[in-house]
Amino acid sequence: MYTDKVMDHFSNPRNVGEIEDANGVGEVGNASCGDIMKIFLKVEDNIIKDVKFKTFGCGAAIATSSMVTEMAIGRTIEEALVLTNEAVAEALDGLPPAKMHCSNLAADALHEAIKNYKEQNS
Amino acid sequence: MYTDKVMDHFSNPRNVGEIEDANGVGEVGNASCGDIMKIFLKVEDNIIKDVKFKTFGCGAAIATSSMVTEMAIGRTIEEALVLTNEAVAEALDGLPPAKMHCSNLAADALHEAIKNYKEQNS
Amino acid sequence: MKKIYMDNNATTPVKQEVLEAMLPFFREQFGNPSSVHWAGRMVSGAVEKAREQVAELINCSPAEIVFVSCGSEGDNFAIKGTADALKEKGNHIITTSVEHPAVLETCEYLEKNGYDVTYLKVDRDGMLDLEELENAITDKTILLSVMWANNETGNIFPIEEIGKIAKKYKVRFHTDAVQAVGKIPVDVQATNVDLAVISGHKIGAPKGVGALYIRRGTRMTRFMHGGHQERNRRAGTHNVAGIVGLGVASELAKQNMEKDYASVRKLRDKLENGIRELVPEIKLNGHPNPDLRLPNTLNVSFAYIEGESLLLNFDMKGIAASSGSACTSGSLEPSHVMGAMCVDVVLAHSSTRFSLGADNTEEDVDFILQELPPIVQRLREMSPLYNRDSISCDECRVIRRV
Amino acid sequence: MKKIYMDNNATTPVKQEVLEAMLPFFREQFGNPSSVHWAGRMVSGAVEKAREQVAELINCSPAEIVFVSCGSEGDNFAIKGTADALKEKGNHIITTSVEHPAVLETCEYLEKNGYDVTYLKVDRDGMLDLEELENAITDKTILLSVMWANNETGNIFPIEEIGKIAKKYKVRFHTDAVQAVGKIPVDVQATNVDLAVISGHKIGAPKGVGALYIRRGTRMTRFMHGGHQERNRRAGTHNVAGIVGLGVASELAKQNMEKDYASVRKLRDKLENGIRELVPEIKLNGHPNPDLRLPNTLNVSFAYIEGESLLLNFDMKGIAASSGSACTSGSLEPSHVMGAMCVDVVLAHSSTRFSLGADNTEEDVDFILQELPPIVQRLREMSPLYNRDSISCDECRVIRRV
Ligand SMILES: Cc1ncc(COP(=O)(O)O)c(C=O)c1O
Ligand SMILES: Cc1ncc(COP(=O)(O)O)c(C=O)c1O
Repeated sequence: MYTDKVMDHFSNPRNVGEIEDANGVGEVGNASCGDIMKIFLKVEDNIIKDVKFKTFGCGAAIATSSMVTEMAIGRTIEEALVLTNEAVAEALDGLPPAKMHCSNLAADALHEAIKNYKEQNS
Repeated sequence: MYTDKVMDHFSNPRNVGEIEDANGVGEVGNASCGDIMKIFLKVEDNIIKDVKFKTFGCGAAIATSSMVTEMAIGRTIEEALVLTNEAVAEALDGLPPAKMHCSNLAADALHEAIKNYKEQNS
Repeated sequence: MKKIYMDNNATTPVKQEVLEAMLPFFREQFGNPSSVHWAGRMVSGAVEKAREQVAELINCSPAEIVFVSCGSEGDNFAIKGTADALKEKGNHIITTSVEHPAVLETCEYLEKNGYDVTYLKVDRDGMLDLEELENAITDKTILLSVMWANNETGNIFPIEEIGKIAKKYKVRFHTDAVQAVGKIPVDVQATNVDLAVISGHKIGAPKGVGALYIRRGTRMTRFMHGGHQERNRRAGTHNVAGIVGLGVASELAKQNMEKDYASVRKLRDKLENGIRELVPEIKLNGHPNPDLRLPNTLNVSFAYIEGESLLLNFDMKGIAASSGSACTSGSLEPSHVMGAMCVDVVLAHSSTRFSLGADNTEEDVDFILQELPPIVQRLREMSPLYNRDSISCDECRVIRRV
Repeated sequence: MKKIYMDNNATTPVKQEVLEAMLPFFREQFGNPSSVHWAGRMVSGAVEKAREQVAELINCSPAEIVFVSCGSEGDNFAIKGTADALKEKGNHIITTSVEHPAVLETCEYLEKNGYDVTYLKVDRDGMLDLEELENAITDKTILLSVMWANNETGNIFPIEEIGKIAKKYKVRFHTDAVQAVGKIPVDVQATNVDLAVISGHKIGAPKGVGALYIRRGTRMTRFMHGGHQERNRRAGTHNVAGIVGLGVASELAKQNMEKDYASVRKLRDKLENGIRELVPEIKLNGHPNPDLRLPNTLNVSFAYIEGESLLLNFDMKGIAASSGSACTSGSLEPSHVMGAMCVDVVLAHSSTRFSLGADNTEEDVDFILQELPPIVQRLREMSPLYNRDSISCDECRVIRRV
């Protein structure tokens, strides 16, 4: 069902947790669908210095969350904003079709967190 | 499907053929159903001295024809008239349910032949 | 006793390679392919591989294959699923009078539920009039259902031409390809078929599995309601072992068809010519041109004798064949296919089908040609219809009606 | 890696004795039981023997058993066959909101076709209110369909009492006994059941075979139209090997049920108590009284975590279980059974079913009890819902709605 990369990120998720002094937090998801993703950002000089996540959800939800944190770290806000859910899925060598819609929301959570950062810092 | 007795009478049918100087002939059956039985009788002194049959039909039709000839030979007309299709089937250790209706007509053919004998000799 | 099986249109043994491929899926790989754990994952790939193998055989995409439990289910699904899905569009179905009961009885059921069905006639050779078919199409017609090849006579219908007519009038086209698949090339794309049915046990896969090809985009109401299996098209836990078997059998059929059926055809022709030479007063049922029949099928009637007693005599010699006699059909009437071809009712009762397979040999045919004539002669001599003052069979029938 | 299979309600491996009994019917005894020749005769007895074995298991007469292709087909047949046969009598069907999709989706289909369906509610323990059931019966009611035991929770319904109500109001009574058969006694006579469904692969027979009990004299429209098999009740060439397998599995189930399920029950109880002791914030789904659940089934939700990720973690340890999570159901919603029991949606997503079988051991349970707590803890720590300022799950849901 899942690619090796998905299973790798699922079983050894990177950057799990919260950032105490996060300056951007975003949460997306939906309880009936069974996926909630929360992203914590530490942005400095327009660059994402640290990202952490907490996710309630299936294998795809956890793996995409983990992957998006890896992809976001070190990027500028602008670069992070062009990251798409599809790019995350691709970086994981793809997701099962059924998972593309409901569990592939990690980039959305990242964008929410950036939005929150911008609101806080504008 | 068929009992050993049915298969015995089917593979070695008794009294197949015609009687040249028969004094009673009866035929029953129906082409769509696939069974036609013809019985030839030689009656002397009210006793069935000889019986022969010709049958177009399935295994049950041939076996019951054969059996009825065996059962009729040597009997009086009156005795032969009380022979039933069920008795013939029973003498063969039974027939498959589907065959009880359509292929179990040998006693009827015998009765037809007796009727024909009576008509000829009244 | 030597056993000669010439009833391959009824069913076939599971091929050795097929059985071997199936075996692991009963115990070691027993999972439900819908499960997420190891037991499920172990088998879902096998189901998808089988889907590719079946798709390959009839030239469609794997996503267009839905696994079902038998040929009959495929026909029920194709016809009822169409009737319900297109009920707003029309209520008229066209089929033929020589279809398998899985099609005919499904149509008769629909007739009781507000649908109109046209049963196309066949000629004495068992063939359709395509003009009649075309003329039968109305603007209420939602489905055309014509079998690819007939199970009793082996007649092959002109599916490609019928597909063109269906396309011209934009009518959905279903074909019961149960007897054709594996014996002659079946290409659902080249023929513009929308729905096609396969049954495993006719091609060396086990009984209890089949497939329905549903062209992409074809709107269907489900037949088997329930779980989400088969992309929501057919409920029920996958018969994994059966499906794997159907896949392997399809692959073997594709590989071996040409070679196997060239030799089957030779044997069938030898049997056909031999019977013609050795037995008087017979009638071939089906198209006289053997190219227009499945290469393995021969259907012949032996005047004056009834089919079941013929089969039982064959059986005593180890020969397995089948008959259109009422006694063997489970009903009170002889074969509806013989009836549709206007075969005399007595001849219909004696219609005998030899359906050969790749396992048959030249010796099998020789043995039948040796045993058949005396059996026929013995039964004829027992028949009240034989030598009846040289009455022809047609007259017999009249006499018997009295 | 050790493999522990605790998903027996999804499917079971074919038992060794069952497979051995089946094997001859793939190749040597491959005939079609409808054929009159040796190949057919060799197998028709085997089909009838299996019919007796199945009848024996549920205490009916062999003539009341119709072989079908799976549990889903049995449910489709029972419900659609009744709906059509009794359509002059009424159009109202009563079922429950916790049935298997094979019943629910069939009923939903009928709703689109002029039938009214009452879906009885269950309480938080998943049980029915029999008074409500009785009150739902109208003079239009033609069918009552209540499963014998629920596949997700294992809850056992009071079939005997429901049978009495059905009898009192002369309403036909169908029960989906797929999960009950082989695990607890099922006696269709004692319970006044008219129709009951069995599925082979839940009791050690292969996938792709099942049986429908149809009480003598019950008027049914066919579901599978076509040939005359099964006394005209179900078309399609018999799946002989599968049917033989179902027969042997039924016999084994009858012989071994008491012994096997006493020990299965012990293991299930041990697992249940162990989880209660070792893992905080869990919810048992189904009736708290373990006597009112199948002896092999335990369904439990682990707050704050989602079912699929739990299953995948189990799977990494070789443990196979199943989940009511949307992600594993093929739909977008979590289990309708959890929904009907008013289980919080987040808890529904984490509902996890352990369904044990006779092959499980004490060590299996010990292993799970060792591995489960850290997995749950790790996933909880990853969950944004856990430790959320001590918000209860109900409040979580409200928050998330915003
Ligand atoms: C209660 C219940 N009914 C029906 C079915 C359907 O059985 P099958 O998968 O054999 O169609 C199942 C199993 O999936 C079940 O648990
Ligand atoms: C032409 C045709 N269609 C359908 C079927 C039904 O197939 P099954 O027996 O697998 O249901 C058969 C065989 O019996 C057949 O010959």
